[in-house]
Amino acid sequence: MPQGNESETNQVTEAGREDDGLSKSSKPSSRRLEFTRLSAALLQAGIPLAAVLLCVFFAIQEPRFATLDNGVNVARQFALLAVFAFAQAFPVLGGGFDISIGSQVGLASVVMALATQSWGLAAGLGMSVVAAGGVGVVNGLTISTFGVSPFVVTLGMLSFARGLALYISDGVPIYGFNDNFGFLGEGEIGPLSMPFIIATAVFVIGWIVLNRTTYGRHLYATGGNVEAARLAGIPVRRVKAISYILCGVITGIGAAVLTSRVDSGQPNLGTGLELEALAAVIIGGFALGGGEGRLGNVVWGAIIISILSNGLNLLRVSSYIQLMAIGVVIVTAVVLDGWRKRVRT
Amino acid sequence: MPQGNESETNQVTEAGREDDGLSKSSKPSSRRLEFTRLSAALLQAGIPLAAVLLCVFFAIQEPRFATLDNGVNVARQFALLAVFAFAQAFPVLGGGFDISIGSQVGLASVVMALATQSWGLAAGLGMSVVAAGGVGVVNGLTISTFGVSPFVVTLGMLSFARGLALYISDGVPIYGFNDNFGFLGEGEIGPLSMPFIIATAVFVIGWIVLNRTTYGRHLYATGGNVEAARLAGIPVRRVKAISYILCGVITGIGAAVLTSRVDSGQPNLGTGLELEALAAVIIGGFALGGGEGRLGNVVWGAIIISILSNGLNLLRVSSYIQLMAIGVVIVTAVVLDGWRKRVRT
Amino acid sequence: GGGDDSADEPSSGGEVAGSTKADLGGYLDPSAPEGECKLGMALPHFRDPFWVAIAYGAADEARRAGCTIEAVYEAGGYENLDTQIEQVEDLIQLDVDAILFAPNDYEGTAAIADRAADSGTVVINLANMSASEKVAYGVNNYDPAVGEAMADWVAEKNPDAKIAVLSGPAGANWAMDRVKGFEDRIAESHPGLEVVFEKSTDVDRAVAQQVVEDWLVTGDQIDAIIAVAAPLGEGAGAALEAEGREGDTDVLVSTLNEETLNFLEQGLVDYVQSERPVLTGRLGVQLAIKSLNGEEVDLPSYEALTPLPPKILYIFDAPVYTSDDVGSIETSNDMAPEDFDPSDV
Amino acid sequence: MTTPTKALDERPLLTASHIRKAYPGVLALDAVSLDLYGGEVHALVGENGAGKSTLIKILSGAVRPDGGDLLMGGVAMSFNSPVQARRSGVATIYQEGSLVGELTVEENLFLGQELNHPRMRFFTDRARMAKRARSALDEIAPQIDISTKVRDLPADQRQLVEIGRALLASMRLLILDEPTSSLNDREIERLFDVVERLKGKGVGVVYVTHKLAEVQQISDKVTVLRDGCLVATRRTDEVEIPDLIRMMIGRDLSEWFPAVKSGSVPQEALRLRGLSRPPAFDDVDLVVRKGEIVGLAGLEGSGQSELLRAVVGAEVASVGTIELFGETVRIDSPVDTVRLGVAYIPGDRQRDGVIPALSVRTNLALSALRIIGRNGFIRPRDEEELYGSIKEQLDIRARDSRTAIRELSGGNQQKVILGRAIAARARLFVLDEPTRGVDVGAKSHIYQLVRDLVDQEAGVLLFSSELEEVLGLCDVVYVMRTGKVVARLTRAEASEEKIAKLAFGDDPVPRSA
Ligand SMILES: Nc1ncnc2c1ncn2[C@@H]1O[C@H](COP(=O)(O)OP(=O)(O)OP(=O)(O)O)[C@@H](O)[C@H]1O
Ligand SMILES: Nc1ncnc2c1ncn2[C@@H]1O[C@H](COP(=O)(O)OP(=O)(O)OP(=O)(O)O)[C@@H](O)[C@H]1O
Ligand SMILES: [Mg+2]
Ligand SMILES: [Mg+2]
Repeated sequence: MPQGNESETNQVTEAGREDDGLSKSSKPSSRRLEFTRLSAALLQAGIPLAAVLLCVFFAIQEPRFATLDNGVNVARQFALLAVFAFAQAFPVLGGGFDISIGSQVGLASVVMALATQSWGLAAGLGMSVVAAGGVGVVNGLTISTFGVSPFVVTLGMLSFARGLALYISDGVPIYGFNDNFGFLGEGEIGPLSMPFIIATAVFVIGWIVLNRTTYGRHLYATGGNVEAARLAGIPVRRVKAISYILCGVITGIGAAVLTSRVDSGQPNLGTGLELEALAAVIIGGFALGGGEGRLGNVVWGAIIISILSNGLNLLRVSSYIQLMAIGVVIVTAVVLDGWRKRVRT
Repeated sequence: MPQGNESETNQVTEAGREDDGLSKSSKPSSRRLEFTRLSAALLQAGIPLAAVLLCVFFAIQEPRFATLDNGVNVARQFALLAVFAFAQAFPVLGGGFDISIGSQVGLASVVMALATQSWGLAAGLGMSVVAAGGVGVVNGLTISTFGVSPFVVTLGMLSFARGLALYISDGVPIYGFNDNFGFLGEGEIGPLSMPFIIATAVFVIGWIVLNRTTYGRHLYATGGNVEAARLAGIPVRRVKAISYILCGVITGIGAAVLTSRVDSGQPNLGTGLELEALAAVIIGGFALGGGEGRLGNVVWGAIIISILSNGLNLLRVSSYIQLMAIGVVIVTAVVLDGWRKRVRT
Repeated sequence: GGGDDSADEPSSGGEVAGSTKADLGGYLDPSAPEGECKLGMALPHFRDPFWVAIAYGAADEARRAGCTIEAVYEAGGYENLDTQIEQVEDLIQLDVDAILFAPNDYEGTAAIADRAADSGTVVINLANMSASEKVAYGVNNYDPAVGEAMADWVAEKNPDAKIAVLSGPAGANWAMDRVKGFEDRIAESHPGLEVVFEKSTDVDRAVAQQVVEDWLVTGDQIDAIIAVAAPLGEGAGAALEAEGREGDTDVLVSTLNEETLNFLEQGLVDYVQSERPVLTGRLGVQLAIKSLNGEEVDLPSYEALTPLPPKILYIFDAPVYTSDDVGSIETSNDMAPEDFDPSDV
Repeated sequence: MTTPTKALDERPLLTASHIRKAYPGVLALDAVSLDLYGGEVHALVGENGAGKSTLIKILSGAVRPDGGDLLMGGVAMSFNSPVQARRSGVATIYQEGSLVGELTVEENLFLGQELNHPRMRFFTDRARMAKRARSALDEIAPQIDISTKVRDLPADQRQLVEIGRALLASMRLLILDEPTSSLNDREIERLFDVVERLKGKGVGVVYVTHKLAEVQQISDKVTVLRDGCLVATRRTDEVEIPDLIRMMIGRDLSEWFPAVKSGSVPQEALRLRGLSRPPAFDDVDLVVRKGEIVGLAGLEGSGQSELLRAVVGAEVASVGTIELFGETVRIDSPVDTVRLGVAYIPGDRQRDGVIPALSVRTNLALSALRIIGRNGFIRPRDEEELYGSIKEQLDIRARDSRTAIRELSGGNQQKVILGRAIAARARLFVLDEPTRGVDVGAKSHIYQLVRDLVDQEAGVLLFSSELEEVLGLCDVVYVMRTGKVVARLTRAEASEEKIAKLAFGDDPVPRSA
C-alpha cells in the first residue's frame, strides 16, 4: 500500500478517471469542447489563478501593494520560502517528507556563524550546507537502512538538531560579522535581490535533476510505487536516502541566506518553516505519499503563501484575523485547484 | 470471542508495515529461528520493551523515578497526551491526519472558559466538545466533499482555529473560576487522577468503536485501500469525514481536561500538541497512509513520550540536551520496533 | 486604526486629553505631534499579556496624543525572527512615520532597523533593543534589577535557600538578563543561596507546571522558585498547589498581571514584580512624537545593558508586591483593560 | 506444439536446486529443483498457492530463499536483490502488476533500465528512449500511446506494457508469471510470436499459467508444482492436458461447465436503456433477467469493463437509465448499488479489490457487515462463521482467517474477493473476469457456484476475456465492439467464430436485440 492518501482521495473524487484511458485519446462532446477551450487558459491555471486573484484583490484594496517597491519586497520574501519548499519537494516526491527542515536551519545558522568567525564567509557558507546536508544524511540513512517512518525520524531530528544548535551556541545568538556577511540575504544585483537569484538557481538545478536525470526518474518511480520500483531494479533505499540529503543540502543554502539576512547565527532560526515549506509543496499539487508533482508548481505554492502574508500586512488586517484569513485562503486555493482538475478530465 | 479478535488485530498490524519490500526477504535461518524463540517474549514487546528499558534506565539513574508518587505524576502526564493521541488515531487510520488538534485545543479552551463563566461547568465541558467537534466537522466535510489533501485542510484549520481562539479571547487568558473548575484536570478518585480515568474511558470507547463496530471496519478498509472500499459499497467519504469529527470530539474532551488543569481559558493552549499526538500514534505502529494500527499500541507510544520527558527532568538533564535525547530515544524506539517486526516474520 | 477617535474625545471642562507627566511615570514631559504622526508596531507575539499591555500603553498614549496607529504586527513568537523582519519591511511599505519596534533579537534586527531609519522612519525600541545606531530611542525595564531584587528578597528570608529557576526561553535577552542579574547578585552578596534546578522553557504555563511537578517528585528541598515570566510562575504555583506544597516553597514572579495577582491573593505566589509594560508603551509613543517633532530629550545617564541603540530610557524603580500588599496594588501600569483587543487598535 | 529447438543437452542457463522457502505457517517451497535451458520455454503449472510465484520471485531476486542454491552458467549466485538478477540477464514479469501508475508508458518501459546520455552519465537520453520505446511496443501493442500515464490504461494494456518492458532488457532468461490472464486471443498470439523469436535467439523462458492449452501451445517442458513440492518435470509433447490436471490436483476433472437447469424467470434484475459514457461505451441497451447469466464478449477494451463499472456506480454514466429489479434508479456511487443488492467483482483485484493489510476474514465480510452487524456492532464470532462457510464453498487456502490477505497467493486472493460478493447475498452479480488467475480445479468450482447463484434467482452479468468461459457459462451473450453492443446472441446462437467475427468487426453487422 503506498502511503498515498492524497492520490487515493483524488481517485475517489475524480471517480472514474482511472479506467477510461480512451477518454484522453478521443474527443469530448462538442459543446463541452468549446467550453473547455474558452476557459482552458483560466482552468489550466488553477493555483496560478488563485495567486492572480489574490494579487488583484490586494491591489484594489491597497494601491501600495502593486508598487514596484513592494514587488521587490515580495519577491525577496517569496524567495526565502521557495528555497525551503524546493528542498521539501525531494523527500515528498520519494514518498516521505522532512519535518526537520526548520531545525536544520537553526543548526546550519549556528554552524555557519561560528565557521565564518573562524575562517571567513566562504567557509561559513560551505559549513552551512555541510551541517544541514549532514542532518539530511542522517535522516536519509536512518529512514532507508531501518525502513522506519520518515515522520518519526525527522520528528526526532527536529528535536535533536534544535537541541544541538542550542547546545553549540549556548542558546544565545552569535554576533559580530563584517558588512559583507549580509550580502547573501540583503544584497542586490541590479533589480534582483540575492535571495531571489539564489532561489532561481536552486530551482533550475532542481528542475534539471528531477526531469533530466536518471535519479529524477528513479525518485518519481520510488514515490509512485516503491515495490514496482524495487522489482524494476531501482535501488529504492538509496534513492530515498539521497532525497533527504538533497533536501538537507538545499536547506543549508537557504539557511545561509536566512542567516545572512538576520546577520547573526540564531539557534532558533527557522522554527515552523518545515510546515510552511510542506504547505507550499502540497498547494503546488504534490501528493503526500509521493510520485506526483512538478517543481514549477511549487513556485506557485510559495507565491501564494508569501503574497498572502504581505498583502494582509499591507491591508493592516489584525494579526488574529490574518491567521484566520491565511487558513481560509490556503484551503480555498487547494479546493479551487482540485475542482479545476476535475473539470479538466 | 474476544481472544480471537485479539490476534486478528495483531495480524492486521503485523502484516505489511514494511514499505520497502526488502524486509520480506530476510530469512529466519535455523540458528536465527532458535534465537527468535528464546527471546520471543522480549521481541514481541518491541515498543513496550523500549518503554521498559527506558524506565529501568531512569530508575537506576534516579531512584526517585520509581516512586509511587512519581508514578501517579507520570500517569497524569501520560493521560493528558494519550487522549490527544487517541483522537489522532482515527484520521490516521482513515489515511489522513489532523494537524489542527493543537489549535482545536486553544479554541475549545477559550470557548469552555466563556461558557463556564456564563452557564457553569457542565455547559463549559459540553461547549469544549462542541467547539473542537465543530472544527472536526468542518475538517471532515472539507476533506471529503472536495477531496483535497488532509494536510492542507488541517494546516489551514491550524491557522484558522488559533486565530479564532485569539480573536474571541482578545489574545488574553480568561481567568476566574471557582475551585471545582480544576477537578477534571487535577482531581483524584482513589489513587487515580481524573485525567487518567478520562483517558481510560476514551480508550475503552475508542477501542470498541474500532474493533467492534461496522464503522471501525469501514475505517480500516478505507484507510487500507480506498478504491477497494468504495467499490465494496462503503461510503468512504462519510467514513473519512466521521474520523475527523471523532478526532475533534475526543480533542474537545482532552481540551477540557487541559483547560481545567491550567485553571483558565488559554487561547494558546495546545500549541504543537498535534505533532506530539501524531508521534505517539506513529510510534505505536500506525502507518501514515492508513489502514494499519492497534489503538492499544498508541498507549505505548504515549507512555514513551511522557516517561521520557519526566525522566529527563528528574535527572536534571539540561534542556538542550533533553531535546537531543528526546530525538534519539524516539527514533531508537521505532528502529527497535521495526527490527523486532522484521525478525518475527 | 482606532486612534482617529481622539477627535471625538470630550475635551470639555478644561480637562486635557493628553497624558500628564505622572502618567508617564515622571520620566518625560508629554508632547503633542506637530505634524503627521502615523505609527506602526512590530511586536514578538501576543501570547503573553505583557505584550498586550505594551500594545495597550502605546495605543492609548497615541490616542491621547492624537497619533494614529496604522498597523500592529506580531511575529507569532520569538523564534520567528525572519517573519518579524518581513513585517518591518511591510511597515516601511505602509509609509508610517514611526515604528514602535520590539525586536525578537538584538543583532538580527540591526539591518532592518537601519533600513527602516534610512527610509526616513523613526524607529523606537520597546522592551527589546536592536543593535542599530539609527534607532532613535529605546525604552526598557532594567532587567538585571528584576533578578537582583529577587535574589535579595529570597536571601533575606532564608540565606541558605535552595532555589529552582524557570529561566524562560532559550536565548531571549530579557530572560538572560534577569537570570544573570539574579545569579550575579548571588555570587556577589548571597553565597548561601544555591540553585538546585534550572530549566529553560517556552513561556507556557502547562509546560512549566509539568516541569515543576517533576522537580517536586524528586523530593529535593526547594525553598523558592524564580520565574522570569508570568506564565512560568503560574505553572509553578499550580504545581505546588496540586502537590499541596504551596506552604513550603515561595514563588517569585517577574510580572504583574491578572492571574499572578490572583495567585498572590490565593497565596500560590509570594512575590510579584511590576514591569509596568503599559508605561513602557506610553513612553515609546512619547519618544516617537518627540523625535518626529525634533525635540531633544535628556536621558539620565546609567550603565547601559546593551551598547546600542545610543539612547535608551531605562525604567528602574519597578514596584514589588507581596502578600502584605494584597488589596492595595496599583495595576494600571501593568494591565490592559478587559475589553482591549491588541490586534485591532 | 512448437518446433524442435536446439539440442537440450547443453549446460543449463540457470539451475535451481533444493530451493526452500517458508512463510509463517506455510512451507511455500520445499526442496524444489529446476534446470532452465536457453532456447527453451519451460512452463510452470500448479494450483493456486502451489508456490509458482514464490519460485519466480526467488529466481528473480525479489525474495530470498531460506535454503537451496541458484547456479547461473554453473556459477553460484545469490540474488539478494532484483538489481543483481537483472544484471545477470534475468527479466521478469510479475503476477501482480509492477508498474508505476503515475509515470508514462515510456517511463515505465525504461524503469530501472534508463538509457543514459552518451556523454553526461547522470542524464537521461530522452530521444533515444522514446524511439526504442515506440519500436518495442510496436511489436506487441501498436495501439498504446507511449506518453499516456500507465494508471490511465486498462488492465490488458498494462500487461502489455509489462511485457514490453521485459523485451527492452538485454536478457538471457525471461520469466513470465501469468502474463496472459487478461489478454485476448489476438494479443496472446502476438506475445507467443515474440516468445518464439526470443527462443530462437537462445533466450530461456519460464512461463507460468493456468491456461493449460497455452502450455501445450508454447512450451517445450512443463513442471508441475503441488503444495510447494515439485511433482514432475516433463517434455510437453509427452503429456496431455488431463495428465497435467491429474498431477496438479491429484484427481481427474470430469465436468467443466455446469449444466443449465431451468430457464430464466421473467422478472428483470437489470435493464439498461441507452446507457452512454463516451468514449468508453455508447448507447447500450441490455437486459439481465433473474436466473440468467448474461455475458459480455468482444475484444478487451471495447468498453465492457467500463460498462460494468457504470452499472455498479463506480463511474457515473452520462446518458441513459439504469433499472434495477424493475425500478429506475439514480446511481451516484457503489454505496447505492450495494444497498440495492448488487455485488461487484472488479477486474483489477490488486487495485480495486483487496485491502492488503486486513485479514482474509475482514476482507471477506466487508460487504456483508450490514447483514451480520447488529445495530452497527460487529461480533467477531459472526464474521468467523461467515468466513468458515464461504471458505468451504470456494476452497480458499489461507493459514487461518486472521492471515492478512496480501500473504495469500494471487488465485486465493481472487477467491476471497469472489467470496465477498457472495457473502453480500446480492440479487445481481456483476463480475469482471471472475476467474482471473484461478486454477483449473477451482475454476470449475466457481462456474458451478455462479450457476447456483442464478438457480437461486439472482442475475449475473459477467465479462471474461476467455471466450470459452463466456460460451460455456452464459445464457445470453452481448458482443461489444468499440463501445457499442453489436449483437445479442442466445446460448444456442453463440459460437466462437460468430463472436470473433462480430468482435473484430470484419464486416458490418446489423444490431440484433
Ligand atoms: N486504559 C489503559 N491504560 C493504559 N494501558 C492500557 C489500557 N488499556 C490497555 N492498555 C494496554 O495497552 C495494550 C494493548 O491493549 P489491548 O490488548 O486491550 O488492546 P488490543 O485489543 O490488543 O489492541 P486494539 O485495541 O488495537 O485491538 C496492553 O499492553 C494493555 O496493557
Ligand atoms: N508474503 C507472503 N507472506 C506469507 N505467505 C505467503 C506470502 N507470499 C506467498 N505466501 C504463501 O506461499 C504459498 C505459495 O504462494 P504463491 O504465490 O507462490 O502461489 P502460486 O502458485 O503463485 O498461486 P497462484 O496460482 O494463486 O498465483 C501460499 O500458501 C501463500 O499463501
Ligand atoms: Mg484488543
Ligand atoms: Mg502466483
